[in-house]
Amino acid sequence: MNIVMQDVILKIENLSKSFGPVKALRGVNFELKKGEIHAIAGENGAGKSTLMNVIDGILQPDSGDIVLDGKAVKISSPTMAQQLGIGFVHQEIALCPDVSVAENIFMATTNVSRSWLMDYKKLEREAVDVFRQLSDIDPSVLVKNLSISNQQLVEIAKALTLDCRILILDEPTAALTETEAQTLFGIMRNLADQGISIIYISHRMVEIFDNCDRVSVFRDGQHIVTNDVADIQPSDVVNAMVGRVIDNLYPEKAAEGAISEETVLKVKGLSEVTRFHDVSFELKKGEILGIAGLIGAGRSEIVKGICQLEGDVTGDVWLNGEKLALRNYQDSIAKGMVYLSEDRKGDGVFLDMSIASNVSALKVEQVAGPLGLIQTGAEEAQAEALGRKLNLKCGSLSDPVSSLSGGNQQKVAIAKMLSVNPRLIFLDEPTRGVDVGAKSEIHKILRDLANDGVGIVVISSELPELIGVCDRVLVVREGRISGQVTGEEMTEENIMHLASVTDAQASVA
Amino acid sequence: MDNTVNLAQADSADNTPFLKRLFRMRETGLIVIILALFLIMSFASPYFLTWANMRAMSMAFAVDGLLVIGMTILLISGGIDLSVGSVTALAMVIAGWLFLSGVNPWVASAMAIALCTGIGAFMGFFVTRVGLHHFIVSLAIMVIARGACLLFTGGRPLGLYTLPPEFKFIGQGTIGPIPIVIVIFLVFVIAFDFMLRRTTMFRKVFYTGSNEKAAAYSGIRTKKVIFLTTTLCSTLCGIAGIIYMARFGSAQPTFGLGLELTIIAAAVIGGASLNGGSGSILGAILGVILLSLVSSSLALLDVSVYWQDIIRGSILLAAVTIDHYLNKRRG
Amino acid sequence: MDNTVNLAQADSADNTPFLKRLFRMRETGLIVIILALFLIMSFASPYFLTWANMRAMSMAFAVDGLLVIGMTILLISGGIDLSVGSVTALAMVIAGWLFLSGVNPWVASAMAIALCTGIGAFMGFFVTRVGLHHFIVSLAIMVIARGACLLFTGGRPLGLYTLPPEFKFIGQGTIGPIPIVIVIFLVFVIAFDFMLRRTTMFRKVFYTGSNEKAAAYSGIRTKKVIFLTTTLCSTLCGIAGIIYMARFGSAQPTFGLGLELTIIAAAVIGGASLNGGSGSILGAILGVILLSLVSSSLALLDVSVYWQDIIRGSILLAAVTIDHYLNKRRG
Amino acid sequence: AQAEGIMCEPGETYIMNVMVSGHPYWVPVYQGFKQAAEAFGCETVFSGTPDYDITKQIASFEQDLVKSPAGILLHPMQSDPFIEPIDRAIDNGTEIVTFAADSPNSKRTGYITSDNHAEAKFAAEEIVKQVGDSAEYAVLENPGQSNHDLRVTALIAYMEANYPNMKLVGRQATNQDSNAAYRATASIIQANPNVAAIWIPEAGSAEGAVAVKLEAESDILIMHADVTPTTLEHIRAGNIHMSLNPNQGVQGFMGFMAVHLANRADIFDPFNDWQTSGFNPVQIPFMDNGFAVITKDNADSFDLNVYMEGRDPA
Ligand SMILES: Nc1ncnc2c1ncn2[C@@H]1O[C@H](COP(=O)(O)OP(=O)(O)OP(=O)(O)O)[C@@H](O)[C@H]1O
Ligand SMILES: Nc1ncnc2c1ncn2[C@@H]1O[C@H](COP(=O)(O)OP(=O)(O)OP(=O)(O)O)[C@@H](O)[C@H]1O
Ligand SMILES: [Mg+2]
Ligand SMILES: [Mg+2]
Repeated sequence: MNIVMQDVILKIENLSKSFGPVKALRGVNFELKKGEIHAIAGENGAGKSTLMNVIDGILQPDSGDIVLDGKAVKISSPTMAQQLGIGFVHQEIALCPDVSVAENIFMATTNVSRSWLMDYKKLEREAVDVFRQLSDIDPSVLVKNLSISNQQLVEIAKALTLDCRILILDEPTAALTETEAQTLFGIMRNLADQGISIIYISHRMVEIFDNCDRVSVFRDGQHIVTNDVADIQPSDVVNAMVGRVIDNLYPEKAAEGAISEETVLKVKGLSEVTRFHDVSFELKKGEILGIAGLIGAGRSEIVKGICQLEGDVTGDVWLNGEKLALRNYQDSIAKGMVYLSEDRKGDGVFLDMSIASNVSALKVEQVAGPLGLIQTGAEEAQAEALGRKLNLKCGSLSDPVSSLSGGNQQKVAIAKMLSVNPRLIFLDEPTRGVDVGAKSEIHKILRDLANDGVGIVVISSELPELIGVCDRVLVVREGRISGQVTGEEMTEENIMHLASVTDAQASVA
Repeated sequence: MDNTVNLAQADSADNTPFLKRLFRMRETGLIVIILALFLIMSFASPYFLTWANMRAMSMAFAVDGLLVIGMTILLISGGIDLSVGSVTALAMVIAGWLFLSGVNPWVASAMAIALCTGIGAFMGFFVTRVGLHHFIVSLAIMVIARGACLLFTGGRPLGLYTLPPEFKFIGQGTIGPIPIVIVIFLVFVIAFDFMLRRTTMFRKVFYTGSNEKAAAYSGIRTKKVIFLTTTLCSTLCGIAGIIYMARFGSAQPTFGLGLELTIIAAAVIGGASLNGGSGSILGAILGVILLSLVSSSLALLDVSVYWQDIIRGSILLAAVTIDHYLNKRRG
Repeated sequence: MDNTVNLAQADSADNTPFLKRLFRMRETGLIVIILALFLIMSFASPYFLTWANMRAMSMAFAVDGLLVIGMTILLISGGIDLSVGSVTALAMVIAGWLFLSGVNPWVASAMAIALCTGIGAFMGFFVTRVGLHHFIVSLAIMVIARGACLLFTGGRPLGLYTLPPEFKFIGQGTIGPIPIVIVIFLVFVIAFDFMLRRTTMFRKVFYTGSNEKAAAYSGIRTKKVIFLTTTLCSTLCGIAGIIYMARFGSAQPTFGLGLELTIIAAAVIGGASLNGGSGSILGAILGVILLSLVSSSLALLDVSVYWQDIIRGSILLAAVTIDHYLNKRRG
Repeated sequence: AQAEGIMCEPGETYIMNVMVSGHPYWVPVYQGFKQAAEAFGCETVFSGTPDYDITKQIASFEQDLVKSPAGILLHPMQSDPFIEPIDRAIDNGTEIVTFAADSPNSKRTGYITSDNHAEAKFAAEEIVKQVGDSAEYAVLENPGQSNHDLRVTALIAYMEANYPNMKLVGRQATNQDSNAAYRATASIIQANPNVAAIWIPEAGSAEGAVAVKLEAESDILIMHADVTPTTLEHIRAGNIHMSLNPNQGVQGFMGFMAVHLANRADIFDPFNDWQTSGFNPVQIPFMDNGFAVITKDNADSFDLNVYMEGRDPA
């Protein structure tokens, strides 16, 4: 990374921002240079997204300055930010569901367009061009019909079409698999070479160290340090973020013999009309099973199918030796089998309800006394216990979930799953947006649960996580299990090989 | 970390002083506005603060109060019901018609309430199973129920003067100085307010309305919840219809024309969201009281008919604006 | 991977045969239902397929068509307007009142339309700046505008028999055999349908309604969009009011009571979503036609009044159910 | 194809067209219309719109015309909007008679109604007779509906002109809604403890008003126009003093006669200039159908449900 650092394009001076009693940013200073890829790291709730929202004009700072090209500016709206050449990929996907992919991508362009009439053909043609670099999404499809990962890609494509000098990417790879992430990094490097400055927020150290020029660390709303990545080690960043050393990112794997012969889950010949076919596998007691695959391979569909959340599924499922005849997801929960959704905003949390009532939602009866009366005390105690376990950072337990940072919302979603003491949990992208510290806490919790005999199945797009946490990884390709890897075979190369289309390469449509 | 609460101290919310908690409540703004109107009216008219006037004013909103309970719960679950006015009328008409055909009035009333419940279930079916929107289904039912009222009465009000006194007692009697109607109203309000705040059953209504998909992913049978709230709303219409019948001693096929908008407005003023997920019985009742208070006051002050609507609309707009700002400042 | 296609074929949508595209359209279900009703009616009544009947039927929905255009656009942007009926009445009343006070009728009409535009802007202000919900703001305006109608007329219709013939021509004249009203209706429908489908300006309405936040992040001034759609809806009410005035030669303070529900229903039947983000003018107009066709047919067949509402409501429910399934199968 | 005699030809049809067609007011009117028609061997149709909607009523009227009826007895919801359709009908040879509401600027053949002024005058005199000529009184009203409006404004004007000591202390719009009437009457009674009488132009509001009277144990004198079974019972019980009910049957009967006779000008050759002027003397330009006073004593005759037993409403 021997980029010649040029002039500072954006400077944040002593910027503060509070939400009521919560001080999200406290006198932050920050510099962005022309043509650099500048990573920002920090715990959940450190204030990263808040700072970006201020830069994009979505939020107004309480005090402090934004200096662009040496001139202090007041950015009052995203419209203005756009005029100033700032592009932003949001942490939370914000797309228009009833509108086509192409229109979503070019919404900003349409907005400033001088022409009166829409030229849909042109839009779709150009959208195809944009996607040529990224992924193959049909631009005429309505966004509401896309999976969450594809929506993430659309969100990225949207920012790429902007004619901007500063591009902000707030955890863009959280829902992407390795392939798409690598494509994105290629594009980023390309843009940086053209002199565009990029702010890149991520919790994945590997990405930061492989692709960025500098890294700034935030903690508790304060800027801690900025370094060239060449000068430091990932552990230094983690240390600065968390304020302590995390020596072991992933917990110990199951010890030799800890995985018993008992099966927790057995799936045989599971099929769904269009989404997946003839899926069979087993999960042993004490084992953590991973599921890998490319975007749209059908991983989520399979586990949702197992717990009867979606789809018209045929096939047999045994839980702890008992053959299940589930009619719906309620039956599944009753049996102790729960699913953590990959789309936390869409179906994971109740944004406008309190943290405590989110955590208790899976089985409110648990916090209710006789006559089905909810005991507010018990409810808050439950949320508090789980929140502490997951290192949840919040104002008060009666605040709405919408006031939490992305990663903390994810923790609420996980707490909800844990609240019912399940016998088997399917976790779909469980650590999406979660910081390194909390992530390793979650991994530890998962291992402990597995040791206690709870079945754990993890779907993740982050291969290092799967490799680090799981004892065995199933790979799904186009709705079928294309293989599995254990022990020494668990390498990114092997998984990628099984996941990608090797034969019949051309048959995409 | 002064921007986060230490979780160990998190459940201290219950120790906050009562006044502060009151101040934080969603409903406080409305209470303030209503009290202000009360104060103004007490000065404006010497007759305002009389027992008889208070009694008459409360009688005027008591039965609508039942409807607003059902509507609020339905709104919280994410639905809406335009048929409340005509289903209430239908309850009167059917019970009255059965009574005139010789059925015991209590049995007739039970049958009418059951019919309304059935109508609610029918709407619930179309919404949850067929997948139509509440708005359009309840609009169709509004028209059909009104048609049924016409059919059963030939458009003529049914005179039910012969209803037995013990039946009329529900609508016209008093316990001590308190009219039964008000007692029924209070019982329903307190019961439903409590249940909505405290029971697991009704909590699921909030979950469903807040994010139906997330609720389904939390194992809540959201369709069942919506089915039940839709049905409950119509059942309450049935009960309200019977009380009105007992009170007026007649069944009017044209009763409650346009009532749906008043009821929805009351619930919304009281904090219910048209997008579901929030609302409270207390708030909705305050909304009904506010609307009714304004009407009663204008009548008491003998404001010209030609000005009343303008004033009424303006007060409504002013009230919701003030309430909005009061809530914003606290939020 | 069924949500991805071969990129080379991506823009092939326009090459699909016309019939197939027709079949895919959201509106096809409604067209089928309307055609079916037409067919049934042609057999049921010898008078149905006469020019006079067609003319009477189209005159019955033509002006409401303008209102439904405004409502649909407003719904798409995520709003709703309950005041359409009374604002339309107010336009008639104000224009009529000015005319009777000696103002040139064209000027009076322009002033009335400007007033309605102002009312829309006022509502838009409360929605976008104060942050109240469309529902409650427009409800208050509905009451206020109706009150203003009463105030300006003393509750009595204004006889405008003396309106100059060239003015009445807008409402009563014909071009060849075609009434001007129908011509105006067609012009508005075609213009707005085209604009809504094709112009960048109106696409922003879809974006705003579909996800206001996303639209704002893309630099769209969503508040401005909502302000404008709210205003446009009221302006169209003003125009409709003037046409009605010219057609009837009178201004009725009670005009359009309850009209809001019919108009919203028509838009929703035509595919507009109450949550914003989708809808079409063509669909909404088909919705108006369907509702009007049913009413007209029942009148033509001399169906007993006591049955009409029941049948009308049932047909409405059946139609939306059928349409829903037709769309589902295609979708 | 004009008939030879006074009797109808087979298939000769007369239509009665109204708005809010489910309203009970029309029921006895149509019975009168039908009975007259039957006497002449004519057929009748009850038509109009169930809605309070001028556009729909005009559409239904025009659809009636499509069927080329012999004549239409019309209750125009508003006067001026019907000018053009009525004139067109007359030009095409269909006789149109209006009832209970008029379209005076049209070429309609005739108009039959009850005299709201007379009702109001009667009511005013009765109130004065009961409570004296220097007392407080109140009215409920229904702005926008012309006959109800007239009943109220005429009474107030009459009082002002003839009994200056009668004081109007309450005037509230209740729009036929009994709960609104309950609220308004309660407030009026609260604010004016001495109010002695209340005049209500329709029966729906009277039901609400009488509920207040009973609850507040007030001795206010209630008088209203029209009647419902409930107000009838209250009249029997003495809670309502009396009601003035337009003679609906006569309205329908004479309404039919007016249309029918207009169709048969040639059965009568009167001593006047009709052949040169074209004005047909059998066209009756205006008729008052009168009204009935319902009191305790004659209440039994005004139970519409009893009257309708065994009769077909349509
Ligand atoms: N709208 C809001 N209302 C109240 N508090 C808020 C709001 N938005 C953010 N916060 C608080 O501000 C703090 C910073 O949040 P922010 O979203 O910037 O964190 P982040 O660094 O992006 O975290 P993550 O890695 O989880 O995305 C958090 O404590 C959060 O709870
Ligand atoms: N509701 C739906 N309608 C149509 N297709 C769907 C629907 N949900 C998912 N799909 C499609 O089914 C396929 C499998 O999706 P799934 O979400 O299971 O993939 P995945 O392996 O979990 O990948 P990712 O979540 O990363 O996209 C995808 O092509 C997806 O677009
Ligand atoms: Mg963030
Ligand atoms: Mg997935």
